Amino acid sequence: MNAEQILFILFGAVSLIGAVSVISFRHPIYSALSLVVTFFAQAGLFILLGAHFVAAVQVIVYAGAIMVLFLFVIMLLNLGTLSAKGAIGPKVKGFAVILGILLAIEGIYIALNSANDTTVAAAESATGTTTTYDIGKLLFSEYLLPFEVTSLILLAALIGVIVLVKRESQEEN
Amino acid sequence: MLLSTVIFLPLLGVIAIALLRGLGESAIKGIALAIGLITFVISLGLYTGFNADTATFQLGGTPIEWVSGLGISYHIGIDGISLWLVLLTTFLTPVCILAAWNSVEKGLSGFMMSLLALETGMLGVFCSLDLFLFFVFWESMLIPMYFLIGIWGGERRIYATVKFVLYTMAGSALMLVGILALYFQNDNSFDLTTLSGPFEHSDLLFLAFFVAFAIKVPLFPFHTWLPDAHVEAPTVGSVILAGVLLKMGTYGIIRFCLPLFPDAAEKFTPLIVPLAVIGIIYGALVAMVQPDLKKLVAYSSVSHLGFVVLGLFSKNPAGLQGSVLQMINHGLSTGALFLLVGMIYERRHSRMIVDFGGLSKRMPIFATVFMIVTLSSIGLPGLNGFVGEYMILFGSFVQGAFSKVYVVFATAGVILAAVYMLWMFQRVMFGTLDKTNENLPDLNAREIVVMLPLLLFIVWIGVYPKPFLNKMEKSVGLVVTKVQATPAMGQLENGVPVGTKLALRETEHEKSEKEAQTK
Amino acid sequence: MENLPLFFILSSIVKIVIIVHLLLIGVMLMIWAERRVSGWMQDRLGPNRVGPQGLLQPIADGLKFMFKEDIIPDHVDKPLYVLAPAMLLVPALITAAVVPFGSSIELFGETINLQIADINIGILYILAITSLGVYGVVLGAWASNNKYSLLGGLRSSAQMISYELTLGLGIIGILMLTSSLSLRTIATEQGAYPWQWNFLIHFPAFLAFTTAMFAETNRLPFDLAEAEQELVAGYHTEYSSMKFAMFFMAEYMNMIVGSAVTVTLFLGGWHFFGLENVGGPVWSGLISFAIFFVKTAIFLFGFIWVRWTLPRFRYDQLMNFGWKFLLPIALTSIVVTGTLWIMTGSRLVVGIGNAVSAFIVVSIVAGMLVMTTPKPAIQESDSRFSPTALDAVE
Amino acid sequence: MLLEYYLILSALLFTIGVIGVLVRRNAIIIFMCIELMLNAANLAFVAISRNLGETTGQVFVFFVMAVAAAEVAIGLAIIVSVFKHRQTINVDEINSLKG
Amino acid sequence: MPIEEINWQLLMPELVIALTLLIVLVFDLFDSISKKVLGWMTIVGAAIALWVSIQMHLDGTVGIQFNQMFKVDNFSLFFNMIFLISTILVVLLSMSYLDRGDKKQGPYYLLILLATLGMMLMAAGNELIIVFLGLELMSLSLYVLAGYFRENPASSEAGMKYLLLGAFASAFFLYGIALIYGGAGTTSIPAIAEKITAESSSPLLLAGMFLLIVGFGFKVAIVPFHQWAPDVYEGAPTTIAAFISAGPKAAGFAAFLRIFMEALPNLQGEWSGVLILLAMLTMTVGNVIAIAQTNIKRMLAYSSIAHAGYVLIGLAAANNDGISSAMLYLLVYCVMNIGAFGAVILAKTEDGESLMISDYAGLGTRKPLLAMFMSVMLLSLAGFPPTAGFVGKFYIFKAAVGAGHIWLVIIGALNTAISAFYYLRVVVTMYMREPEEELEFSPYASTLVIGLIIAAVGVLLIGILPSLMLTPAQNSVF
Repeated sequence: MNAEQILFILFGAVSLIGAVSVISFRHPIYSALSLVVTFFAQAGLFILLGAHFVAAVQVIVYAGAIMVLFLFVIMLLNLGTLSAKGAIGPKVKGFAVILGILLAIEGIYIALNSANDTTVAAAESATGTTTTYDIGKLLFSEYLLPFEVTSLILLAALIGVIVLVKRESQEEN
Repeated sequence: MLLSTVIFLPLLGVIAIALLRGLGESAIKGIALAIGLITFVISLGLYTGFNADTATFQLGGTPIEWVSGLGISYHIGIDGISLWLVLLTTFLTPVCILAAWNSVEKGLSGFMMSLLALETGMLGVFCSLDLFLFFVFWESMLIPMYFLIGIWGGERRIYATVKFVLYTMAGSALMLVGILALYFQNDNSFDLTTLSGPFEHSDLLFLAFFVAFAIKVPLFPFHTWLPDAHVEAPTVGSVILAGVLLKMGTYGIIRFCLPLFPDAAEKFTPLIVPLAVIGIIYGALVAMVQPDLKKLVAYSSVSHLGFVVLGLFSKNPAGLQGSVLQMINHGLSTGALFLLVGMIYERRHSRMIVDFGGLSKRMPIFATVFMIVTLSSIGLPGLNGFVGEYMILFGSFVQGAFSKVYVVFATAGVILAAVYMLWMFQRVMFGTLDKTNENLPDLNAREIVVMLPLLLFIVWIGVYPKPFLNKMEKSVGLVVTKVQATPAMGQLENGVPVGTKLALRETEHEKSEKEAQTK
Repeated sequence: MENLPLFFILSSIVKIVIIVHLLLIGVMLMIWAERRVSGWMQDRLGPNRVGPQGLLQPIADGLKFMFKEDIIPDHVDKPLYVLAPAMLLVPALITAAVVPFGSSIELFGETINLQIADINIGILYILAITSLGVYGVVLGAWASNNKYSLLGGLRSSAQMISYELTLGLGIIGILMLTSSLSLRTIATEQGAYPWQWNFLIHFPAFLAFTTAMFAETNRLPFDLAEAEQELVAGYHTEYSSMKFAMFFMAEYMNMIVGSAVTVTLFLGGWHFFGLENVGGPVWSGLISFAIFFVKTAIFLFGFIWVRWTLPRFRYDQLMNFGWKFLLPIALTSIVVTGTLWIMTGSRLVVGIGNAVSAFIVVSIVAGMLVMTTPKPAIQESDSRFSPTALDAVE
Repeated sequence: MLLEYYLILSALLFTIGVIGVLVRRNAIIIFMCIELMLNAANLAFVAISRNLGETTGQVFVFFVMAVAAAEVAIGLAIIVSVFKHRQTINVDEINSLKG
Repeated sequence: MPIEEINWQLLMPELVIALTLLIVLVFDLFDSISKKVLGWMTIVGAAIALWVSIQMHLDGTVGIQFNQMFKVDNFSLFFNMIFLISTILVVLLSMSYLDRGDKKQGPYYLLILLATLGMMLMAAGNELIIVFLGLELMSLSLYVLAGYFRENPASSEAGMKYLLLGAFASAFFLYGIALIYGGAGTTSIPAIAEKITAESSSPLLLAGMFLLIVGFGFKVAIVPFHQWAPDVYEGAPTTIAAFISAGPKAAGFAAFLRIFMEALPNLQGEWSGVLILLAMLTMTVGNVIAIAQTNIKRMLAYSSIAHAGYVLIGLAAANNDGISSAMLYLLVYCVMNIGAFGAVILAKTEDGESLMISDYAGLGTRKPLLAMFMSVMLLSLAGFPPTAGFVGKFYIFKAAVGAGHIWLVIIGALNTAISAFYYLRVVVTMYMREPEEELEFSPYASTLVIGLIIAAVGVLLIGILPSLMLTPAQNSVF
């Protein structure tokens, strides 16, 4: 067992535990924090996969921005006491869990069976890291269009959020 | 061109009324009547221009490509069968407009527009030679009819109209599938004239079409919408419904089911004929116990249309011709009956038989007209009903492709018809005059004008049906050749009275059959 | 990863130990300095009893914190309450890992960079880790279960997210010219002389970055999260003893690391008129480290200076400032830098262009703000201070 | 490290996310579970991308993150505006829309 | 890699919309400009883009841009037409609708334009990334639009439901893309098709494909992924309900068609059965539940679900006719559905909207014009000739029969009959029932009437002269 495997198991386990915690903690704040843990572990996995840039962005965007936003809203709405109410019945829960387990088994099955696949079996030939430089270059040449579209998406989000939460001047008066 | 004019002139009327709505009620009525009459007059040109020596479709002009991408064209034309139905339609429409002169209380323009639009739809159905076009007209005619019943109908009009539309839609849904299936077997074309069998899955296709038509006819188990629709429809709606709409079912059978899928028709005859006979008897029995005049007439339609279907499935010239003739007859006499019921309803605001009695004293003209129409409906010799029913029964009995037992039962239906009709007549016209009915006025001039043409044709067909039969002979013959296994059976000689010769041929045929069997 | 040279591991461990200790010592010095400088600015003495010039005062404070009773209030959310200070301190510490504190020294025949790890995404690493700092504040605030704390937390999270943007954007101009994310490369690329340093070329970005840095470290004039007058110390109201000390340390550590990063990015790192190259391989390294240290210290002095110069922002002013001034400046700087760099390839032109464009942007924004802001109807109050004057005092 | 393990991990994470969406009633937690699902997809992308020795997957992840950020911003704004009306974000209690 | 030369001509429709977006964005800043002007700008921009698209379609301008990612062909241009027509109609309906409250109008038009742009990208995407991003651009704008009336609790709730389920769907979609990327080693649509022919289908590909179906299923509201639709339609502003039911649905199907027909045709054996099943379910469930609705917006929502089922028939047919019939149907459906919603908007009382079907009683005599519009749209939705709805359905059924799916068509045709029931019920109410209480109706807004006239004329024109749109649709198969 080499270092990479150890680290994979470590990060993988952490991310799984985090993920399970997300859905099992009662309190949204704890869920959110568990999600942060998962994201961190995933950033670790990305580094293992040689995707340093993605790992950094993962932390900056997910942990640094998205989850803070979540925390912010949870705190703003002070959801602590409210969330306990109206939990769903055990039947639905059981169903969901069974469904989930089935999905998971299927996923594992698919993943294991894909080993025969030539594209997948090409495995481990490629290692090494992708530099930010490479990604930057790709973004502005091959992936120019998606990049521009992403900017539009952000514009849409910007406009949308302003529409949804900005206090109107009439209301103030 | 002529035919297109006939079809679309009423639609022009619809637009004209829509635009000139502001001119007032009399103007609307005037426009509607004028359009109806002009259409009728022009359609008479179809009669004179029709060449009875050939069974091909005529007068339609060259087909115009409509939707090139789907092989759909605007292809119309008439043959000896549709000619009469077209004429019946153009004839009944002005009659209806006149009959509705004073009875429409609200939305007169809408009423007239619906009526004229309906005419276009019906004419289109009878003239279409393209399956798509046919289906378009078939479906679009539903909408005006829907409004006619739904807006100007009686108490339970909404129930009735929705039932009517849903039944028809359900049927036409299947027909649509059938049409599409035919399309692919017809070299990606919807042209009816190029359709020639045998088709794959012809049994299923036959059923798809037949169910749609059977609902429209209506054949026995599919008939339940009819009494509701008739009872709730305004008088004019009933007239059109009984006079023309029901014929679209039988027309469809003779135009599609029989010639396109002869094998399947053969196969299902043992199933359909009993249904037709059940319809005859059942309709008659139910009519007998109806307390409501309109319902009685409605059930009598079920019975009469049973005859028509019986005749169609006899698959011989006499039966088929009788059927076609009976379609016209039924249109005339049942239409007239509905008109009369409507007239009396306008006066008395009741259709219950018990509310009447002794009317003949107060309303002699009405009674006379009623008598003639009733007798026509029963099938009294000398009036139109007799010719049709006789030919049907004769054809089915002598040459029918099914057991004669059915014909015996069907004949019982004729007797039953006499029973319920005459009984009804007696209860309404004779006996003591109720006090409330003492002041009922007799028919006025307009109403007489409405009824006279109907009576004229009732008598004409009864006395001298030859011009009618002549025109349809070739076309019916063509259907018969297509539907009959043995080609020798189909031929008809020009102008020969139908009766005896046919009988002889039939017996010859039977002989040969028996010989074949003994061998 | 398996066959790392032993020397590398050893030297790394040594570097880590040294830097961590340096930071901790730096924190203590900073606390002392802050108090002394504050005193000096306010024309008073500041701590001067413990040790020479009061130099040992931080240690005394530290001891006091350590031996104080560790109170955990009943109403708090315990796990998070305990976690929060650590969440603030740890990011502050590990950010230092990628900062180059000097050029390099040669020892035992090996070259040792004066930097714990020179990773190729150095700046992103810093941004990533800095962005985590907010969790400490937010969680501490929330876990305290106290509305003032919560308000502080909310303010802080909004503020940090807003200014992080400027922080990130401010760097991009530099990245465009150096085409590397490695801090060491960026530091080396800047020449020996001040006019070759980035702060001149990217002057607007430098200002924006520095300002954002102030906001990120929750220093005045951006200390709304803990504004004593409004929030009773904000997010750390409920904290005491060592936990409070950790918050305190984290803040100073952030300042130190932030200054170090700014020095690296904008102020030429360890370069100073070629002085860093004087002496042998060992000495030059140490000299470069000293230069770096001095630069950082000067910058840190700036923090204290600003603290006693500028009044605290009101919350909406803070947001307006971040979004309507800093962000446009940073964005313009990116556009101008990119365009001029591609067109001319001359740092001089880029520098001039940046300065001019920033001036224009500021003028436009200020003009628009003046035009669009509705004049508040000033109410006659009983107070002898006018409301506007009150704002200024605050 | 074989690709399969990464894919299995990603499938597990995705599944947990799905379960979370189905089981939890708190809109914000549901939303977080959706983020978890997106992340699982990201992991798969990066793993596959490494395996193929190309960068497409990583670039894709970059876009996904941008999209996720936008989605979260809008989503939270909407959740807040619902909360203003209803004082709850429990999806079972938010049911004024029913025919 | 050198940055390729960009052929701007190919991007004209998108560029025009983007430019309009910027113009509206800038003009929105000026308070002095009447907000109606912004609406007209949007319409003009969309109309120019529409015109350009039509011209390009007529000229047969095709090409691939941006490193094979953006494919302009007749298919995408035809869908552009659908989207732009929807946009124009919706904006026409919106102008007076937004006037009712003091709603901010600028962002509304901006979001509509952004959504339109997203849809256009979905139709033109030749790469799964583009499709995903287009989808998200569209969805995000729509989430906001659904919750646009934030002072209205129903609108906010609609926004939230749409958001949660939409994001959930996006996650499935994305995971599907990831798995397909794993299975095929590429995300470019033509390359995937090549890969799949070269190799046997891997479980990764299959799983990815099913996840894509789930994702699309949510987006276009296919049973059993349809639960959001009624709630969202009911709660969202009516104009937005119209918009959501039209353009985005078409866009979803555009990408659906593109991906399944172009990238995964070799998996047809796997997906066509699923689609047939889904089509049957969707039509039946949609229509049957629609019968029970008393709120017209909910009714239209279920009807829209059912219509998605009809389009699925075209997809399941999976031949050229199937594709073009689905396209034609989507066009027709967009026009008539927006028209129906427009009539709902037009039928408003002084104190708000009248949304219960029973409130429509007596409209036939009191508001004949409105009742006529409504009837035309509903009859078209029900598939009566001579309206466009009939032509669309006919063509779809024809395609399916051609592909041998007789049973599917029979179920579809019977569903048409079922659907006639609830569509006609509204007509019944309008013309045949007497109003129980006298509602005060507000006067017609001119823009709304213009929009409805366009829709009605379109519906009848396509109904009478189907070749008008049918030939372009047939020419637009990839």
